[in-house]
Amino acid sequence: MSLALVIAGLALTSCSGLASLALRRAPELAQRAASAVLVAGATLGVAGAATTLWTGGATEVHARWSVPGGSLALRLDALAALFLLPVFALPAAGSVYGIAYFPQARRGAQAVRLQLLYGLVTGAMALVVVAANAMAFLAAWEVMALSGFLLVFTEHEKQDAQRAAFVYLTATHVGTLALFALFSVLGSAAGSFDFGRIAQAGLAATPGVFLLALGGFGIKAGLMPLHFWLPGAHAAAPSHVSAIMSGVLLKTGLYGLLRVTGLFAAPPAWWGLALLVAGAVSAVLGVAFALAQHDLKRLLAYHSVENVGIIAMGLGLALVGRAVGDPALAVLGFAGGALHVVNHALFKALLFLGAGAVDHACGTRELDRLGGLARAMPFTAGLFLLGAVAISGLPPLNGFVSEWLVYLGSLRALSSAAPVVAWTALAAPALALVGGLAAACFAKVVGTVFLGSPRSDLETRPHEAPRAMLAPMAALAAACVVIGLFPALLLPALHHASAAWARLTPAASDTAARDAISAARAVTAAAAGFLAAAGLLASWRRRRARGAPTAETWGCGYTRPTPRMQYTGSSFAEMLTLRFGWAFFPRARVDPPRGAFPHHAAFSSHVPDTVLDVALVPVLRSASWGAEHVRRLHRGQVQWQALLVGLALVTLLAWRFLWW
Amino acid sequence: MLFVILAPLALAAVAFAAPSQVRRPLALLVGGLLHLAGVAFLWVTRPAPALGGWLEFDPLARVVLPMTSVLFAVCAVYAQGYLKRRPDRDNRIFVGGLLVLLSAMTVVALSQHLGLLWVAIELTTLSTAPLIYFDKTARSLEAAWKYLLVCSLGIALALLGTFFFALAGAGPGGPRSLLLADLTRAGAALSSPWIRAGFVFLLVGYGTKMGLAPLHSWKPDAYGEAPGILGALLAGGVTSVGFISLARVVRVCHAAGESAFARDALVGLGLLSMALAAVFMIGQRDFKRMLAYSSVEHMGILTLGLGLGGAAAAGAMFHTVNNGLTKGVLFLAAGNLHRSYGSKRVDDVRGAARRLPISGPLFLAGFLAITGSPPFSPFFSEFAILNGALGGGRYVVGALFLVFLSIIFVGMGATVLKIVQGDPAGAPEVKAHGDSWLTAAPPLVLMALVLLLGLFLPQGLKSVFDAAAARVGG
Amino acid sequence: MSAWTEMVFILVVVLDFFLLASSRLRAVIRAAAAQGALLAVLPLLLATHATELGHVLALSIGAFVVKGVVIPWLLMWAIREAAIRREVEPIVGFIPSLILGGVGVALAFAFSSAMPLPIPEKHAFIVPTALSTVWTGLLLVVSRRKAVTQVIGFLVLENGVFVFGLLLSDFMPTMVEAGVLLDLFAAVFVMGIVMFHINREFSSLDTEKLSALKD
Amino acid sequence: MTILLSLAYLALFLVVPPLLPGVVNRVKSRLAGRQGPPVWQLYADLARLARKGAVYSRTTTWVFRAGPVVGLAAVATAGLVMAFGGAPAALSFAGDFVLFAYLLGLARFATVLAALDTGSSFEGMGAAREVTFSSLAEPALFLCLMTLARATGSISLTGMLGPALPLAWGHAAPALLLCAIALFVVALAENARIPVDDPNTHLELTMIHEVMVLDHSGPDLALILYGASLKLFLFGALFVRLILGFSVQGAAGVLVFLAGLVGFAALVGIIESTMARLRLVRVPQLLVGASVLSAFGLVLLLR
Repeated sequence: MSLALVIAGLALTSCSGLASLALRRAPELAQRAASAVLVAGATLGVAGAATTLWTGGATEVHARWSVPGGSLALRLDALAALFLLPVFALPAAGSVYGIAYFPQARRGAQAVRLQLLYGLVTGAMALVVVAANAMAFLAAWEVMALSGFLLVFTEHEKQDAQRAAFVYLTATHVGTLALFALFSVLGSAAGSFDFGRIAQAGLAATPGVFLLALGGFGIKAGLMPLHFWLPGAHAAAPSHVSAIMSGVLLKTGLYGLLRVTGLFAAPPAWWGLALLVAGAVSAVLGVAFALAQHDLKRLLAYHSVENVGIIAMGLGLALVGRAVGDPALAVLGFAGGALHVVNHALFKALLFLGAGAVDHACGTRELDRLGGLARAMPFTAGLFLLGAVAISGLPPLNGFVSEWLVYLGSLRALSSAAPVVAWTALAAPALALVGGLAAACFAKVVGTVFLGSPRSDLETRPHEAPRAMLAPMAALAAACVVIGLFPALLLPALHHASAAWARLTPAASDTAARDAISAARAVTAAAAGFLAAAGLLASWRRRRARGAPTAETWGCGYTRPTPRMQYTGSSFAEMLTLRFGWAFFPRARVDPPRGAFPHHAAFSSHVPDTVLDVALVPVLRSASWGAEHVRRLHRGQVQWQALLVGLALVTLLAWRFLWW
Repeated sequence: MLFVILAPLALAAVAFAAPSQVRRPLALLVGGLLHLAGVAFLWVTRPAPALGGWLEFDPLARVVLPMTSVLFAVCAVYAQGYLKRRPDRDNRIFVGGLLVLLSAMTVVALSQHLGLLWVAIELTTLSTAPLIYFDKTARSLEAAWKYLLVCSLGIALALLGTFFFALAGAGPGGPRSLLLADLTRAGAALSSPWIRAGFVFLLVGYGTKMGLAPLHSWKPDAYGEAPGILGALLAGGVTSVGFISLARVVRVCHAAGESAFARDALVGLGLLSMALAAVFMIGQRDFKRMLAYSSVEHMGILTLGLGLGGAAAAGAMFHTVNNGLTKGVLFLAAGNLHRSYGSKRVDDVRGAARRLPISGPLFLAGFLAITGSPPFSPFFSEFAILNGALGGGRYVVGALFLVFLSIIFVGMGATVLKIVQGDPAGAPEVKAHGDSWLTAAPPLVLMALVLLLGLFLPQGLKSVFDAAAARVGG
Repeated sequence: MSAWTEMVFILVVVLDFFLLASSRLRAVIRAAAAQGALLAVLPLLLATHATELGHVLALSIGAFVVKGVVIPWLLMWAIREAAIRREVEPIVGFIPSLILGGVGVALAFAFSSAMPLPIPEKHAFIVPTALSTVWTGLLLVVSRRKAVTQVIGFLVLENGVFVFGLLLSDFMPTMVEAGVLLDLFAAVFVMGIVMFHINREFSSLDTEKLSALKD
Repeated sequence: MTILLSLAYLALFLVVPPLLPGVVNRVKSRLAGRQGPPVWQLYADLARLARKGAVYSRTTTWVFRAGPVVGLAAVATAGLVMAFGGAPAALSFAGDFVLFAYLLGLARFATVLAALDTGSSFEGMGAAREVTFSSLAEPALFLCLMTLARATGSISLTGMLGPALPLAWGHAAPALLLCAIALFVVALAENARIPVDDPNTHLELTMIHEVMVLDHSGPDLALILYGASLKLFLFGALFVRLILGFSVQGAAGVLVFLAGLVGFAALVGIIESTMARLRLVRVPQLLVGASVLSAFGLVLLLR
């Protein structure tokens, strides 16, 4: 039943864009219709997923598919259901947002294409999650990746979009090739490409399998250093596309990792350790790179790297837990990681939509040109601030809850007697550092964009976002608040999902889950305490401050401050980015003031992506240079071509007759 | 069976004789449709071998002939639109040559006799060489000369190899025949050294025709200068029948107990082709030459699959079909781009998705398909070949295969994206050469077929691939 | 009889050397024609059964006409029409060509002595002569600059293959032999047409001009 | 009984903190040879400020006004999970110290945003320094708490600071000592004391915490000052309980705890009198040093 709901949702969302194509004579109606169909499909899907998630268990269907090794096997278990929630919910929010953000009436064919792909990518993601056969999985995977590529490609007249689309396409394809190898190895060892059969085959957990999975899925998930495609792609895409790309598309990589590790009864501990280390590196460096950015969307994109890192840390702990047979560790790590999947989807989508609203209103995403938007767009500012608090992992919002669960996992490891496990507790300080840096970064973002006063004259007068854009943001924000305040409600569902993945004995994991639930209730209590205290203080303050006079900001004796003198985002983060000088290769352009009465002086700096711009691009460039030189050897003369034939003959004869 | 060979020949004669520039292309259409109908009839009736066993609609032919026929029919439709745009050129030789080519390809596909096979393959070279010179430019002339000379050279070596095979079976108790059935039946009675030597000569000879590296050098020149329609038929049809010929040679080797000898050479040459194609595709500035190297790559993949044997060989058979159809899409779309921009340099062509709303995206889709993106059908065949490598424990081969695929993807992607994306304003333009139905629909149909084969592969076709792989044996 | 046959084979190889060493275009064409004519005699010399006389006779006449008369005449006509310089213009000099040719012949003899001959009653010189001639043809194609010499190289290569074919004349169907000859003729004919166009386009048959296409 | 004790401690937590800055200042004055303000000076200041009106900058928004409220509420809530003097906390659960640290983070976040809301470059500067140093202090704090957790085998503050702590001193004294040193450094940094920050400086360019609240006045400033003292009290409570980790029951325990806090404040005062503020670029080294110390402590236990 629930699988049928999901399939119906999948079909509806995939086809939703057709409405905007069919009705393109009446663009406004068309877009609304497309959005309505998508929302309806998503609702069905969410309903199906939620049922499975809260009841546990699994449903599946099998159909024949004639391609070699393929079968249309779909399976909905709690793990899949967990991922289905954001997969369906986010695009629904995004498509409503798109009505105002990317109106078909103005964008025409571009918007039609976008909506077709928006629905398609949603359906493909859902199919990835429910696919239970490697061929179906790969097909859905690539449809998803390619629609993602075409979505980045939407505004392909722009230079940076072209580059981003190319980098994204190649990165995702290389990842897919690794997955080909992965499933080929698994499938040929198990004699079937059905996940169920592979799981039953009891395959040996070889290093090759894990490395291929980590590589292939890691690229999609954006784990450092495989994240290089991500900042450009997320920045170049329209904001509601960035929202689903960052919010859910990345997560399919993590889902894949979970699915594949779930195929093995006892993955070795080093798998978990490797994932943990990769996660920690991604989290710390991701947030560090984010701090150094001055483009709002690029910054948010790097935060995706960070959050994927946090999720990977949780999942790594869970893997270690499975390896050493510690169900509590497995449950806690998994719950933290998996809940963070949902949470990150919610607040990152909220932030990207907010960033889109800013871009929409101001025509720029350059942090250091913005400022003081909280006056012009108070609702956007408030919602964005809420998202910022959530993503920084601060209580009482949802980000805190999932990070806290990851902490619980690592603390569980801390009390373990096994040395290997105990050492994994060192993830916690890394997470603490990440939390501090993330808060710093979002202080920078909110402070620079929404607070203070405008730093430059914008072409347009900033205005509040229209209701169609605010409503989805408000919905996402509400979800963040609810999860933050009542985490105990979600834990049974997370427990079901972890049981579906980890093959735990119910009794042992039940205890861990019950403990976590009672602790989560205490978190609710603390949050209530905080809200009560804040409410009391606020009402007291409100009474005291009524009719307070206003004045200029105290300038410390300086009498003619201008908005341009405000601290910029770059200067705010400078002290912290200095700490990561070893990982950054900033490019600065300095035009220093000259002479006694300098006329013009300028300074601009930019921190390029180390992996892409400092490592990959030069390597590829030199490879291209090398290829060029090899090609020069190839002459145009026909004699040379004939000689090649002769040489090939002689060489083959020599090889086959002298060597044989 | 003779009908599918003779009907195009007869129409070629008609085309040579016909006086009207405008009506002559219709001969192509008629020929293509008659051939298609004939092949469909063959497919359904499964006729017995004809001409004393020299011609047979065997599984290998069942793989390649329908694909070639469909490709030709589609190209014939395309030719109606294409030739209408080139009224300045005398199309007598063009139309006649294409029909002779169709007939020759059919003979190759059906031939069970190595001598007849050779004659027909040489005929494919001779019938297409003048067509490369269709544009009557110095560059196309050069390409034609190189094509003619290098291919003839290779084919001459193949003839020598064929004679070696004959000699191997000429001893007492030998079959003294060049019929495949006789040779395979003789098996171990064949003289092993001569089989080996013959295999090497035939590999070089038919490898030249297929365009395996390093025997591929004529390919970028010929494909680069030939009209898109001819590129499609060469890359989709002629190379495929060349591959089938090689598969028949390999079948004899297997029967003679020389599998190991043949396999290493096939795998080595296949990987070398992929590697060289990768090197030549990085930073390629000419998109038609890029397609030529893609063809080299895919011939390498086919050879690799053939060399790996078993499931990989079945994958290679499937891939023959996929590659042929997809190459058709790419060359026809590339031809449209070339016409519209009057240039095939990457520096001149941009914003194709905007200017040619069908051909531009088709080119992109064709690129994605040919590089093995699911759910397009080439993915499934490439995956089968990969499975063959990894499942057989050839991890190094599998790894190299993937590495080359990824390099090629990056190289090809850079070129294709530069062409497709961006704003076409300011790029050179030839007026009135936008997408029309006659030129845009044919590649679209092929693309739909490629997608369809990926989503739904009829059981009948699948068993043909398996039967073909079993036929090659080993 | 056998001595005569042996003599013919040796002459064919000597003509190979002559082809490699000659600097005059006309001389090269004449040598190729002579080789073709010699080859045409071979089937008659080698025929063992009187019953297949008709087949052998047809083959001999066909080969003589195509290899010894028509194609050389075509090539002569081409160089006269093109009014090109009559030198061969080698890329690899004559002496290195000769040495390479010598090495090739040695290798050919070594190779054929290493390979068992399944039909021992056939003449032992057939295989080495064939391979030497194929090798010479390859050398000519690769090491000469003019398009005409490349065609001659191709022709010589085919001569080598023809010699090899003599081994199999007992059971090679006439249709295939005819096809092979016809294909050869057609190939040279098409090459001639293309040469004609090359000459018109570039006012030369020098293939150096044909190197515009590269990456 | 324990519940009563916990409530008593909570009451102390709300009442006593303003005393601590007084003690610090008194010690500093004495060491400088001055009389100094009375120790309950801050109570008087708070009372005065609460009655005063406020002035707001024209650039500010509701974020500025919310800053002090959220800051104080967060710090006060953090007190809920703190096990003062080893008595059970009002709210205790697995991983509650994560909540503790993150509530302090929330308070900081609110303060920083309020500072940025003024648009003043000086306040921006202070905010930048604050986030820099605190994010570097965060790992050190976590490492300290984890050392404590590993040593006591408990993962809630109540367990970590409760009866298990004296036992832990028995078998893990070196690690706990390292941890205490690191914790003290963190406490100084988090509470804007010398050598990280100088609360009494008069040059805005060199300040951290003080410069962030330049624009706050009246009741807002009262909330901020009160909140700062609560925070000092919390860190003091943690440090004192760690150092004086022996079991003293009932009211005597409370007295020992309070005496320890006074001692903590005096220690801070002594350090402020004898040391100079570090150059800003040196501060991260100090904090990373603290992290390394506490990491070493943890490694000692993990081995």
